[in-house]
This record gives sequence, structure tokens and C-alpha cells, in this order.
Amino acid sequence: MTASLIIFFVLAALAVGGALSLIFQKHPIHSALSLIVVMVALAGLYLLLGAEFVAAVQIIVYGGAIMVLFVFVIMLLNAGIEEHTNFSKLAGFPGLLLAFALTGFIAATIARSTDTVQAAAQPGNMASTKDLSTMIFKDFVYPFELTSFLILVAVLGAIVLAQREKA
Amino acid sequence: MFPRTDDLLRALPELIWCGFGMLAMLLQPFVRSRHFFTILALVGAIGGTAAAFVAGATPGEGFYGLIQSDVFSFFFRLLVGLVAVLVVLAADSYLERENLPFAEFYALLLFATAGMGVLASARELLTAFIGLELSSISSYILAGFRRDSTKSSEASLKYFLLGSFATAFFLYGIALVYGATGTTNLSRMDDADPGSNLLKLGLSLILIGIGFKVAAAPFQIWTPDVYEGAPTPVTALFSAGPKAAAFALLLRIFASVPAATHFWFWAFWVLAALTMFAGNLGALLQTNVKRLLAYSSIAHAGYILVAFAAVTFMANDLNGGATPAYAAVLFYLLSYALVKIGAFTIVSEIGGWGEKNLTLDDYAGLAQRQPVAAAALSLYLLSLLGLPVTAGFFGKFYIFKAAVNSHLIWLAVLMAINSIIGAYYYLRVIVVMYMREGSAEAMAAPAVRFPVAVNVVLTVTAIGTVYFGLFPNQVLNFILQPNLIAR
Amino acid sequence: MPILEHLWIIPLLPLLGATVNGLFGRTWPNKIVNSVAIGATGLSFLAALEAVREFFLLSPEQIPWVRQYFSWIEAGNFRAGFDLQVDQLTVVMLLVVTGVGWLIHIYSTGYMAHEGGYYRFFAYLNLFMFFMLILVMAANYVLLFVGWEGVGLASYLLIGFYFLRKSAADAGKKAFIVNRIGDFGFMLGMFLLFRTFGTLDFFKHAGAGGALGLFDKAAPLSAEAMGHLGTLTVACLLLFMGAAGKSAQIPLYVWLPDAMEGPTPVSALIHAATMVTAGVYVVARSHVLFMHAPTAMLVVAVVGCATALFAATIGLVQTDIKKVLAYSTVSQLGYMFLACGVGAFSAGIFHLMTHAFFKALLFLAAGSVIHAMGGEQDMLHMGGLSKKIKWTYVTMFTGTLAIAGIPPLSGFFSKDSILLSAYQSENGGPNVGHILYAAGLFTALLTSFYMFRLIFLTFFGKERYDEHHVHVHESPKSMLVPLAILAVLSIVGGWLAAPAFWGKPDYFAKFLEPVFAAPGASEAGTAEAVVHALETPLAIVAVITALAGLLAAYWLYVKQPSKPDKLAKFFGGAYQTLLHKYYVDEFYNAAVVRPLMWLSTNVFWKAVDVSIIDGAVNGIAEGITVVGDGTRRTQSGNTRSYAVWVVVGAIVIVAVIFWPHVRPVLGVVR
Amino acid sequence: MIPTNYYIVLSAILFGLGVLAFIFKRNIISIFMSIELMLNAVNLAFVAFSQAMHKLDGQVFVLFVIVVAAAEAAVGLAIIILTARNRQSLNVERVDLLKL
Amino acid sequence: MGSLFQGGHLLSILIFFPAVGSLALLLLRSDDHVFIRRIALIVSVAEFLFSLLLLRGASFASGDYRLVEYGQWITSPPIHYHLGVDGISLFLVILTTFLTPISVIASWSSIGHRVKEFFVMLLMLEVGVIGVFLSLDLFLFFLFWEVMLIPMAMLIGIWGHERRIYAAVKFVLYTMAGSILMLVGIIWLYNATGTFDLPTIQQMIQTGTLVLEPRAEMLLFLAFFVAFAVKVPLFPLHTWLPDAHVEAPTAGSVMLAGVLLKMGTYGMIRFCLPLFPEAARRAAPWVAVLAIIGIIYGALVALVQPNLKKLVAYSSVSHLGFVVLGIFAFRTISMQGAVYQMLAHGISTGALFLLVGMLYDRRHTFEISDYGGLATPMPKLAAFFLVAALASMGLPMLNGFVGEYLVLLGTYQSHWAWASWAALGVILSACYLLWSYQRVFFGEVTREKNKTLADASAREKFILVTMSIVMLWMGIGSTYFTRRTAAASQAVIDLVEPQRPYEARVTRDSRSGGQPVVSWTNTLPVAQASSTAEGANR
Repeated sequence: MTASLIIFFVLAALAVGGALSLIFQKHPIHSALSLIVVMVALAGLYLLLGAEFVAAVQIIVYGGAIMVLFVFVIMLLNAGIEEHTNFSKLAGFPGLLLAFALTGFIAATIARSTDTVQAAAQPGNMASTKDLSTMIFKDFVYPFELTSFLILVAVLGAIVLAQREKA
Repeated sequence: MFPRTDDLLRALPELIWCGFGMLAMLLQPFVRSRHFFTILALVGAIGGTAAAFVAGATPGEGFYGLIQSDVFSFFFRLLVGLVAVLVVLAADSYLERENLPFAEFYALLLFATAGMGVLASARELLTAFIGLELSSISSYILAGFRRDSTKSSEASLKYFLLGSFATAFFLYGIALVYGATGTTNLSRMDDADPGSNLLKLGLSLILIGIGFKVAAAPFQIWTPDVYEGAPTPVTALFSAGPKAAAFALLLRIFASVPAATHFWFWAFWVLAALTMFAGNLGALLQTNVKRLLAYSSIAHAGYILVAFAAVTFMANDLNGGATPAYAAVLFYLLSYALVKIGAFTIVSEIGGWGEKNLTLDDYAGLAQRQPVAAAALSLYLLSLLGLPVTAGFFGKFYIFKAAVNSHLIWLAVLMAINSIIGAYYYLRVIVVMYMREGSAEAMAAPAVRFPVAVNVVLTVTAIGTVYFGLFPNQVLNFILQPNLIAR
Repeated sequence: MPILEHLWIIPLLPLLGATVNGLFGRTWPNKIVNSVAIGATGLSFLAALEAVREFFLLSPEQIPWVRQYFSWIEAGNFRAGFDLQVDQLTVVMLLVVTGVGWLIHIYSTGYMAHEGGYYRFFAYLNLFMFFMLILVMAANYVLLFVGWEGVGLASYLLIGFYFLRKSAADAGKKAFIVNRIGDFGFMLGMFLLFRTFGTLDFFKHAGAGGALGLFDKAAPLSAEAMGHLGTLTVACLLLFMGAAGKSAQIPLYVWLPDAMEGPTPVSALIHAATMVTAGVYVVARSHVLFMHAPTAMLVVAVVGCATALFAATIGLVQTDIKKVLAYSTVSQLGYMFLACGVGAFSAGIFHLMTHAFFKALLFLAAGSVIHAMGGEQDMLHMGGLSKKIKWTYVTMFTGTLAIAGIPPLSGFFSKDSILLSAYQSENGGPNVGHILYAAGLFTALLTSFYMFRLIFLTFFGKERYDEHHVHVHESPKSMLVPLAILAVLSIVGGWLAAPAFWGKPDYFAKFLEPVFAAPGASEAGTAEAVVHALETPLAIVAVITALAGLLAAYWLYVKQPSKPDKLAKFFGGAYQTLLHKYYVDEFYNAAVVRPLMWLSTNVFWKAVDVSIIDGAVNGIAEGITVVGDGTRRTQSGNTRSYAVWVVVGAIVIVAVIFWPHVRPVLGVVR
Repeated sequence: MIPTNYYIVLSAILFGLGVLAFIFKRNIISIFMSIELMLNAVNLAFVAFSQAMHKLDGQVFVLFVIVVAAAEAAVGLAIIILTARNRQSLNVERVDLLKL
Repeated sequence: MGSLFQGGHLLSILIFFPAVGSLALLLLRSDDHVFIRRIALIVSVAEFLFSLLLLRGASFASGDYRLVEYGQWITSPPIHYHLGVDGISLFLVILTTFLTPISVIASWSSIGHRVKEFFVMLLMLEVGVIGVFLSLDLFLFFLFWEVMLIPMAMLIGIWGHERRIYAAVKFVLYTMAGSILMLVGIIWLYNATGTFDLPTIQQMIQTGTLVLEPRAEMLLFLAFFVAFAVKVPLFPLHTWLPDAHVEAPTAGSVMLAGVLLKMGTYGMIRFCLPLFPEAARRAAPWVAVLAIIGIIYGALVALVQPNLKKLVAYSSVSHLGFVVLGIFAFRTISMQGAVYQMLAHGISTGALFLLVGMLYDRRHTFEISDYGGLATPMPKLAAFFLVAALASMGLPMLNGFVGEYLVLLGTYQSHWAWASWAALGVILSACYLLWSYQRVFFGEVTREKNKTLADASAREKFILVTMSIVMLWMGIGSTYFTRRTAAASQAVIDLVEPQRPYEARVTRDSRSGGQPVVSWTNTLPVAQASSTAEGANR
């Protein structure tokens, strides 16, 4: 067992633990913190995979911006401990079973898949940030520009929806 | 690194839609006139639609294979453009009645349209994803546009949560496909190994994502709630636009990834059967007309999926055997969009302030109070039912034909059974309008005069429905080109 | 030869009368109405006479004289034309129908003078004449069937003439429906004949343009070739079924007694003289076929004989004057069929003719009695009328003598020749003829008895009615003159056959011989000798029988008026059975009508139609609605459930796409 | 080295946990967080594949996903705020006015 | 005038003239009822006169289609606007155009609300029905077939009686359930042949270009047949009929019974037999059994109906059974009879419904028990009712007889047992009609209300006299019709079962032992047989 494998398992355990914690925490703020744990663990994994830029963006945008927004909203709405209702008959045991079945099936299929997946992930720095930026601004300029509209829409939506009613 | 002109031309409709959307946002603080924004949106919508001709005139790949301008995308851009124009017209009086901010509404509408246009022209899953999100996020907002209405916000929330949920599946599917083929560009997947489990799984998950958008059962589950809660013109948009765009993406995947057709045949078979039944059975007992039409949308998605099953069956026939099945889908979407927008527009107008009059009881005796509206709604319903002399009849006919062509006799029979079930609730609305007397106060109330814009919508959709019901030729011949969709 | 070329004039005249009276008679006075009706019938009678005169000028090759006027139905190789024909048989029927019909029309002007719906009555009566003439003049079975159904219609209308009375309406309906049952057989018979011969035209010999009629095709066949249970037997039995319906034979006789609900002239014309004999006419007309079907002949003879006896027994105890006559009619029709059944077609037709005279006379006289009694029909409330209505009495007595078979009245001759033929018949076995004869003779005894019982109860003894309320009065001339004429006819009508007794030919039989000429006509000479030897003894026996009946009736109803009641008590069961007509109506009602109604209502309509079929249809709809409601309930509104649905969908899609992989897994589970 | 399918299986597990979380959380914000968890799982898969095949477009995809997630978060949280304002509750099971 | 129609657009005019008329009606003010009625009457009468031009415009001495109109309509799939008339459709069209003005007159005063819509619907119904009868393209046929549904449903649903909505919906769903399968069948047939053109497909089958495998042919046959059987309606698909009739307004019932039911039998003649002869032959015994059940069952159920209109409705089930039997006996004679029966039933049952409607107008009830003794207050109506009833029960010299007789006669030639069972219907029809007639018209007037009922008005008399004259004419002058329908019927039969000279079958029929029919096997003497053949061909 190499060091990187150990690191992988540690990070993987962290991520899965965070995800489980997200599920089991009663208070949304705790869930949010659990999610941040997952994200940080994932950033670690990205580093392990040699995707430094993505790792950085993961921390900055996801962990920094998005999750802060979450926490902010939780505070804003003064959300308390989750109310534990069980109105949905389907989302109880059947839901659990089905979700497990699906996950199990996906995971099993991937694990047994003979495609590229089986190849060992290449470590190291095949991706430079420069290449990435070239790709974004050349090959993928159209979606990139579209993304700007997307953000515009998001802003617009936030304004329209969250705006207080005018008197 | 400014893009080449041709690339811009090929994406011109979306750019125009987005541009006008932005313009509306920019002018919002300065102009208070409602009519100004309506006209602006109208100009934008029509401009984008017109630009589809420009894009259509410069066929080929754009932006390094991210988008494709061909007859297919031309058709869908025209379709979503038409939808946008009609919804702008239909929304005008609604927004005023409900006292909603129109600049934002129109901007979002145009952005959503642009997203659909992107979906229709995308040849790269990334582009498709962005297009999907662009239209989806706009749709989430539009669904909750009546902020003070609990129903509207609930619709928005449900749509948003479940939509994102499904998008995650869609994305995961893309990731797996990427893993299996090493690319997210559809045009480079034609040699994908059909035996790959990863590819299979990926395509399944993509299908879940798209299935959600087109409201295929059991992903249809959000549809009635969202359609009911959303402002009615928005519902009209939902039922016609995003659905068409998502179907366009599906067709594009079919055309580009032969491997997909191997996997998807039975999936479509099952989805089609489930969807038809889910929609029609669910609608059977509805008393809320808006919700009834929502269920009807599900049913119709099911019918279209029948054609998809036929497409998957025939797709490997390189001699153009699948062309009629493609044509069936396209024609159906067109006829369906016309009808649904017309129907929802009437529902919107009859609904009145606060969308109060939505139940069947409110429609009782409509034929006497508002004969024209009743006649128009009957026409739409008959088209949905698939009675001759309406576009819906030909739509259904072509789907039947495609199904029988592909030896999907049992699916055709299931569809036939569903048509009968469907006939029941469509007729129920007609029956209520024509054969039942309205309540005394309803009959005493003065007839609602429809605004001009609404009348334009009704005229266009009604004439279109009848015209395509009598002379489907032009459209069909146009669709039936051998180079309909770039491979 | 104007009339023979335009035979259609004869039936058309009454139709014109019917149309004119039916459409316009409502507002006209009785005088005009009856002038039109009598005029139409009278002219028709005259035209018939003229036609007969011209007919006698025809050479034998021209007979039957067929005229095809227009094609009525054409389809494939089937053609039914509006074709009329005249031959000897037609001549007899024509004269009887128009002659007696005319007389009855005249009688009706008096009888119906004070009834409502005068125009309606005459319109119907004329309509009847039209159809009856079509029936007897038709040159093919289909046209004959037109007349056949048409007279049924007229009968229906006239029986139900007093439609305000439920019993009258019921009787009309019953008559029509029972006739329809017979027609069912008649139609099938026609179909079978067409299937066998490819035509339904009669002809025989004198076909138009070399065409062959049905009889021309059937005649050369030998009876053996067709077999005892062959096609022709079936066809003949089917035709006979129709005849039995129309001529009130067992088991379809039940309508005729009820038909007495109609006005009395109707009973006389339709239910005694003409329409009911149509069955006999058809059998005689189809004799070519019947001759080839010995089994059918035997059936006809046995049914006829049985009916004769059966109806006569019922007639013994009836107290309604018209009912007695009705059963007598049934009985006499049985005689005619007996004649036909034993191959004596001319005798049958002869009896048909004489019966038309005397039974019409009896009915009209009975009508006169009823008229005199102010509508009373029950003989138990009559009595001693002979002095008060002398003319009626005399004529009626004449009729009774005729029907009883007292020489030299007409009934004697016709009955005698029937019994003679029956005696000689060997069809079906050597003794069958003797049995038939014996039964026939016994029937004659009964006939004589009940007819004289009628006379004695009505005209003799004490008056049993309330003289304060009933003012017995003689009928007007318009009624008496026809009575007188018919009485004369009843007396002399049989004399055509009388020469047979002194070795001369039976002129009536000889006249009809061209029609009924059997294939083996050459042997007629020897047969005739035998006949002659038998004739006198049998006639004497018959006369003695008739007199015995007369005496018995006299003894019971004039000498010992209290005896009948005692007898009735003594034979309680038998008497009740007869009084209730063997409970046949009750039996039909219980065995056919009620079960059918019950079945239709409770099984077919309420169970099958409403519960099963419509239940299934509505059940499917219901089921779909229930399923629809279930589907709707999945839309719980709960986002978490919705998410599970998405997962379900994901699993469905994945499972379908990975079916080859999934199947073994599921197989293990199973 | 670490086989790629380790990463992918991990991402599948995370995705599945996201699905579970979506189903079992009642608080709308938590549910939204589970969606973010699912998107993260997707990203992991992308990066892993991208690395395995030595292609950059996977990473580009990830960047786009992150941006879209951000946009979604903005809109989503706005919708949540709107709902909370209209309903005075963040329990998703209480948002069931539209049904049947 | 003549040249205009001789030129070749008469059929199109026939189809679309009422449509133009109804459009014109739509533009009228809806409160001027008299004017609306007059326009409707003028349009329908003019249409009737146009349809009479058919008789002059073409000869029907051969079985081909006349006055054919052919034009491209839709290129892919190739769908043509192909119209034509032959002997079979000729009189059905005229029947339709005849009954429409009658219905207009019958609705003159009984329709009091939403008058404009009523006549619009009536005329649109005429468009659909005539289109069905004249279409020679399967697709076009289907189109008209479906188009006709809505006006009829509206007629029932808006102007009907208490349970009208149930009846209207049931009518539509029943019919659609059948016809949607037919659509699948049509498409399937198109896949096999590449055309929707009826004559072309017929030719392909005749020449053997198209050979369907037996199972497929049977399925196709059933797809078409079920659609038609629902419309006829054949037992056990008939339960929509009583409801529809009872609830429909008089004009609706007249059109429904008079014309719409004929569309089913017409479809059988036009499509089921020529297109799928082998399947038709195989199915014939089953169909015949259903038809016979329908005849007897319909009559028995009619017998016990307490509702007069329902009684007439069930009588239609019985009568149409004869038509189906005649079609599936595959004899020239029975086919001719079936065609004739279609026309005759249209007139006589139409008349019965008109009369029932007139009674309803006066008393607002269909229950027989509410009537009784009506002959006293209204002798004329009673007389007309009797004529119609007699025609319906098949009295010779009235229209009902010819068809029924030919059907039975023809059927008997090939299947004596079928004909014998079916002939029971003749007895039963007399039972239910006469019994109901008696209960309605005979006896004393039992209800106070009935004593003062008015007899037929001038308008009603006009309708009834017209109907009576037609009934009488059809009863006597049947050759006027059959000569024109003969060639076309023969053509259909030739496709299904080329007729052998019937003598060959007469005596060599060796079925059933032990029964009297055993001597069927007797042969006629040879010389005799040849002479019968001559007689037959005369």
C-alpha cells in the first residue's frame, strides 16, 4: 500500500464521512459544515489527481463562495433543527432500499467496467492552468459566454424572487 | 481570439435572444411603459426567430464543433421562437392583470428561449448542459414569478429541487459517457463501443435527465404540480418550449451516437407506455382544467416517446428509414406546441385575476357566454384528442405510422387505448362547455373581452392547427429532407 | 280481350276504393263512402265476370293465362314480377272472392250503418279485397305472398276495428303474429323452392317465351326421385306451415276464434269465406309439389282431419254464437285440408266454394241475429227468435242444413266427395284412408249436432232475454238481400257436382281437371268406376250421420232443455276442457309467451344487455377511473416522494437497459 | 498507483449518498445541499476520467459545473427564501399545496 | 347547370356544399330563429337536389366508380383526394341528403334553444357522412369517419334529454375505440402496399400483387371489422345505441338510425370484403352467428322495452343484423338485399323515430305506459305510425320487405340454417311492433292529458306523407334501386366469392345425417338440372 493510496483512503473516508454526517445532522448548519468537509476532501483528491486548478477553484468557489452563501441563508432564515415529519410513505424504507439499489448498481457496474476506468490514474502535472485557460477561451468560448448569461439570469432571479414586496 | 463570423451567424438566434434579454434588463430602471417592454420582447423574439433563417443559411459546425446549424436546428429554433413570440403576446395582459414586473419576465423568457435554442443546436454535451441550465434556471424563476402566491412559489421550489436533482443525474451520465468515450462531443462518439457498460450506464443516466425535462413517466411526477402552480403563460411556455428542446437534444444524440439506439429501444418502449398511461389516467379525474392540461402534456410526451421507440428501432437503417419517424416527432411537436399554447392562453384568460376560475365548473356553459373562446378551446382539445382536420390528427397519424412501420404494433395498440382514455377527459371539458349550464351568476356576468394580443395568439394557433390539419404537406416535405440532421 | 290483357284492373279497383275512402272518406257521408266501396267491389266483380267469360274463349294451350306487368324485385338470378295469371282454379277463387265479397259489402252498409269509423271500415274491406285478389291471381309465390301478408294486414285492421276494446286489439295482434309464425314457414318454403328450382314462378305448360316455371320443372320429377323425406317434402311442409297459419289449422288455429272480435261482416268475409281459405288455395295451387311429396300429403291430411275433429269438439259447448261458427270454420277448413291431403284437390276447392257460400251465409245471418238482439252474442240469452226475425231464421236454417250435409244442399255434395276421397286414400298405408274417413264422418256428426244446437238455442224454445231492454227487430233489406242470395247459393252451389251420382261427370271436378291433372291421369277411367260404386253407399252413411246429429241436438235442446246442463255436470272434466278449448291458449301462454317475455326481460335485457354487456362497458370505464384515481394519488404533493419516483424511474431505465445483466440476478432471487 | 475506478466508485458512493440525502432530509436547505453533494460527485468523476485519459476537457467541464452550481445556488436560495417567507416553514413535506 | 356538374366536381360539391351552408349559418345573428331555419332548409333541400343529379350524371350499369375525382393532397405518405360513387354509395348519399331536410323540418319547432348551432351541427354531420360514402382513399375515408363524430355527439349532448351527456360520451368513446384500431389497420395496410388508394389496393389483391399472410389478413380484417361492427352495431357491441337514441333529439335519432348506422355496413361492403376476402370468408360463420344473435336478441329485447324510443332503437339492432347477415352470406341476392335493407331501414326507422319524436313533442315522455288509446285523439298520426311500423316489420309492398326477403332468400341459398334462424326475426318484429302499437294507440284513452292531444300538424303531415310515399315506392318500385345497385354489389361478391352456378350445390349438399335434410343429397335428373340452369339465367 503506497502512500498515495493511504492518502486516497483517508480522503475518501473523510468525504464519505462528511456525506453521512450531512445526512445524519439534524441542524442545517451542521449539515453545511459536513458538506464543507466533503468539499475539502474532494479538493484533496483533485490534488492527488494532479488537477491543481480545479482543486483551487473547488476551495475558493465551492467552499468559499457557495457554502458561505448557504450558511448565510441558513442564518438569515434562522433555520432551526430539522422537523422530523414522515408524510411520505414512499420516502421511508422503500426509498432507502431503492436508493441503495441504484447506488449499488451504479457502483458495481463501474467497478466491473473494463473501460478506461481500469487504467491507473496518472499522477502529476499533465494539466497546466495555461492549457486550461486556452481551452476555455478558445474551444469552449461559446459555453463560456453563455455562462455569463446564466449568471445574469441567476442574479435576475435572485432579485425578482427574493426582493421584498414594494409597499 | 474573436470568434469567426460564421460561428456567430450560426449562433445568431441565441445571441439575439440573449441580447434582447439583456437590453430589457438594462432598460428596466429607465422605462416604465409596459407596452415598451412587450414590443421590445416581441421584437427580440421575432428577431431571434428571423435570425434562425440566417443561421439556417449558413449550415455547418460552429465554435469548433460545439454547435451545429442544420435543418434540424433551424426547425427547432423556429419552433421555440414561435413559442416565445406567442407567449410574449399571451403574457402581456396576464402580467398587467397580476401586476407583475414585465421587464424581468420578458428578459427571463428570452433567456429561456435562448437556452432552448442552444439545446436545439448543441453538438457538444457541455453546450447542451449550459443550454439546459440556461433554460431551466430561467424556468425555475418564471415558475415562481407570482411571488405572493403560495402555489407559484411552491411550483418554483419543486421544479427547482427536482430539476436540479435530475440535472445531477444528467451530469453524472455525461461524466460516465466521457469516461467511456473520452469525449463529450457528440460528433466524435459515432465509433463508441456499444458493448461498453460504462457507456450504457452513462446513456441511461442522461436519459433520466432528459426524461425529466420531457416529463416521461415516472419522471413526470413534477409536471402537474409545476404546471398548475406556475403563472399560466409560463405553463404554456413549459408545455411547448423546454419539452421540444429536450426532445431535440434526444434526437440529436440518436442521430450522432448510433450506440445509443441500441440501448434505448426498450427503455423508450417502457417509458412511452408508462408515460401515456400516467398522463391519461391521471387526467381522468381532474377537475382543474390547468392541471388537466398538465396531465395531458404528460400523455402527449408519451405519444412522442412512441415515435422515439420507432426512431430507435429504425435508426440503424441508413437508407433513411428513420426519417419518417423523425418527421413524426417534429411534426407532432409543432402541432402540439400550437395547441398547448392556444389552450393555456384561453385558460389564462378565463382564469381571470389571481387565476381564480380554473375548475370545470367555471367552464360550464362557456359556449354560451363566450362562444369563440369555447370553440377555440374545443378545437385545441380536439386536436389533442387527435380528431381529423386538426394538426393533432396528423401528428398522431404519423406517430402511428412510424410505430407500425417499426412493427411496434403493441405499442401502437397501447397508444390507441390511451387515445380512447384521453378522449374521455378532453370530451369532458367540451361537454362541460357546451352541454352544461353555467351557474346563474356566471351566466349573468358580462363576457370577458380578450385583449388584442391574446386574440392574435388564438388566431395564429387556431389557424395553424386547422391549416396543418388540412395541409401538412409543406412542413412535412421540409422535415423529410434526407439531410435533416447532420451526422 | 281487354280484361284478360289488363288483369290488373280487377284487383286495382278495390285498391282505388280503399285509397279514396281512406284518404277522403272521413268527411264524407256514409252514402258516398259505401257507394265508392260497393262500386269498386262491384266493378271488380263485373270485371272478374268478364274475365271469366273471356277465359272460356281461350284455347287450352293458352292456359294458364299469365300476364307479366312489371318486375317487382330483381336480384341476381332472382326475379319476382307483378305477374297475374288466370286458370280454372283462379276462376273459381276469383268468382267466390269478388262475388261473396260484394255481397258482404252490401250487407255491411246496413250492418255498419250506426257504427263509428264507417269510412275506415270500408277502406279496410276494400283493401282486403285488393290483397285477396292479388293472392288468388298471383303468378308466382312472391306475389302470392304479397296478397298473403296483405290479407293478414287487412284482417289485423278489421279484427281490431273496435280498437277501443282491448280484447279486439289483442285479437288482431294475435291473428297477425300467429299468421307470421306460419309465414315464417311459408318464406322458408319459398327459399327452399328457389334454391331447388331457381324460380318462384308458377306456370305449367304455358310459360312465356319458353321459360319454365317452378311447376314445369317439378312436374316431370317422379315422387320416388324426390324421396319420402326429400327436398319437396320439406318444402311442402314449410308451405303447409304457412297454410296452417292462415287457415287456422292445428297448432296455429288459436287466432281464428279470437278474431270474432271483429265486426260480423268481417268474420263472414275474411274469417269464413275467403281469407282463411287461402291456405287451402295455396296447397291446391302447389299440388304439383305436394303430389311429389307423399309424406307431406299425409301430414296435411292428418292435420286437416285432426283439426276438423278437434275444432268440432270445441264447437259443441261454445255459447257465443260467433264462436260456434268460428270453430265450425276451423273444422271445415280441416275438411278442406283433408281433401287436399288425400289428393282430392278439386274436392277441397269445391268445399272451399260451398263453404264460402254457407259459412258466409251463417255468419251474416248470425250478424243479423246479433243486430236484432242489439249486440247480444251469447246464445244462452237468446231463444225463440224464429218468429221475430223470420227471414234471418229461414236463411240461417238453410245454411245450417247445408253445412250439416243434408242433401241436396251444397254442403252435402262437397263433404261427400271429400269423405269419398278420404276413404279411398292409400297414402301412408292401407288403413289410413279408412281412419281418416271415420274421423271425418264423426266430425260430420258433431258438425251437424253443434250447428243444430245453435239453431235450436237461438231460434227455438223460450225467450231467455230481457224483453224490456232488447227490442228484437228484423234487419234492413240491405242485409236481408245478401242473405237471401247466399241462401240460394248454399242450396244450388253443390249441384255442379250432383251429376256424379247418376254417372255423369262431376262438372266441378272436370272444370278443374286441367289444373289438377295428376301425372297418372290415364288410370282415371278405372278409378272413376270404383268411385261410382262407392259413392252412393257412402253418401247414405253421411246423410244418416247428419240426421243423427240433427236429432240428437233436437232431443237435447228442444225436447229436454235441462239435459245439457246435467250432461255437462256429468262429464265435468271433459266439459270444462272443451269449454276452455282444451286450454290451448293457456298452454301457449304458459309454454311460449310468458317464458319468452320472462327470458327477454330478465335474461336478455336486464341480465345480458344491462348487466353483462353494458356492465362490462361501464365496468371497464369504472375500472379505468379507479386506476386513474390510483395514478392520481401517486401525485402526493410531497417532494420527497417525488424524488423516490425519480429513483424508481432511474432503476426502471437502468434495469431495462441492463436487462441481460439484470435477468440472471432476478433469476437467483426467484 | 491508484486505479481510476477507485475514484469513480467513490464518486458513485458520494452520488448515492447525495440521492439518499435528497430523499431523507426534510429541511429544504439541506436538500439543496445534497444536490451540491451530487454535483461534487460528478466533478470527482470528471476529474478522475480526465486524468485517466490525459485530457483536459473533463476539467473544463468541472469548471463549468462549478459555475452553474453557483448560479443555481443563487437562484435556489432565492427560491428557498421566497418559500420560507410564504410558508413560515422550511420543511419540504409541508410544501404540498399542489397535489393529486 | 348541367355542364357544371357533368364536368366532374359534383361529388366535391355534394360534400362541401353543406359545409359552406353551415359557415353561412355561423355568420347569421343567432336570435333570428326563423331565418336560420329557413336557410338551413334551403341548403339541405338544395343539397338533396344536387344529389339527385347523381342519378342523371352517371350510369351504374357496371360496378366501377363514377364521377371520380382524383387529386394529390399529401405527398408523403401519398394521400389523395379521391372521390367516386358507385351503385352502393349512390343511394346512401341520396338517403343522407333526403333525411337531412326531413330532419330540419322535424326540428322546426322542437328545437328552441341554440338554434343556430343545431343546424350548423346537422349540416356538418351531413358533410361527414357524405364524405364517408364518397371517399375512395382510406385515409380520406377515415378522416370523414372521425369528423362526423363530433357533430353527432353535440346533437345528442346539447339537445338531448336527461342522460344526454352520458349517451353522447358513450357514443363517441365506443365509436372511437373501434375506429382507432381501424386507423392502425389502415396504416398497416399502407405499410404493406405503399398506398392508401382503395381501388389500387383492391387491384393489387385481385391481381395477386399483394398477398397477405392469413394471420395478418385476419388481424387487419378485424381491425376494420370491429370499427364497423361498433357502428352497425353488431351484438355485443350495441349498447351505445339504445342510450344514444333515447337521449338524442328527434333529428339526431333520425340521422343516427337512418344514416350513421349504415356507415358501418357500408364499410363492411366497401372495405372488409374486397380487401380481405379470405379473412372475410373465414370469419363469415362467426359474423353470421353474431348477426343472427343480434336479430333475435334485438327483437326480444325490443319486445319488453317500456320505453318506446328504446324499443325502436333495439329494433335497429335487429334490422341491421339482417344487413350484416346478408353481407356475410356472400350471395349476390343477399348482398343486394343487404344494400336494399340499408336504404329501407333508413327510411322506415327514420319515420318511426320521427313519429316517436312527434309523440314526445306533445307529451314529453317516451314511456309506453304514459300513452294508450292515442288513436282516438290523433287518428292521422296513428295511421302514419302504423304504416311505418308495418314497413319496419317487412310487410310486402312496403320498403322493409324487399331487403329482408332478399337477404333471407340469398342467405338461404348458401346457408339454410342461418336464414332459418334469422327468419325468426320476422315473427318477432311483428310481435314487438304490434304490441307496442297496441299499447300506445289502441284502447281507451287512459290519461287525462292524452285526451286533448293535437293530431298531426301540416308540417308533420308533410314529413309523414313524404316518408310514406317513399316507403311505398321503395316497396313497389324496388327495381329502380336494385338495377342501379346490382353491378356494384355483384362486383363486391365477385371479389369475395365468385358465384358458381347454384345448381351445382343444390342437391349435393351432404351435411347433417339423420335430419330430414338427408335427402338433400338426392340428385335431380340430369336433363332437369340443365333446364333449371337455363331458368336460373333468365
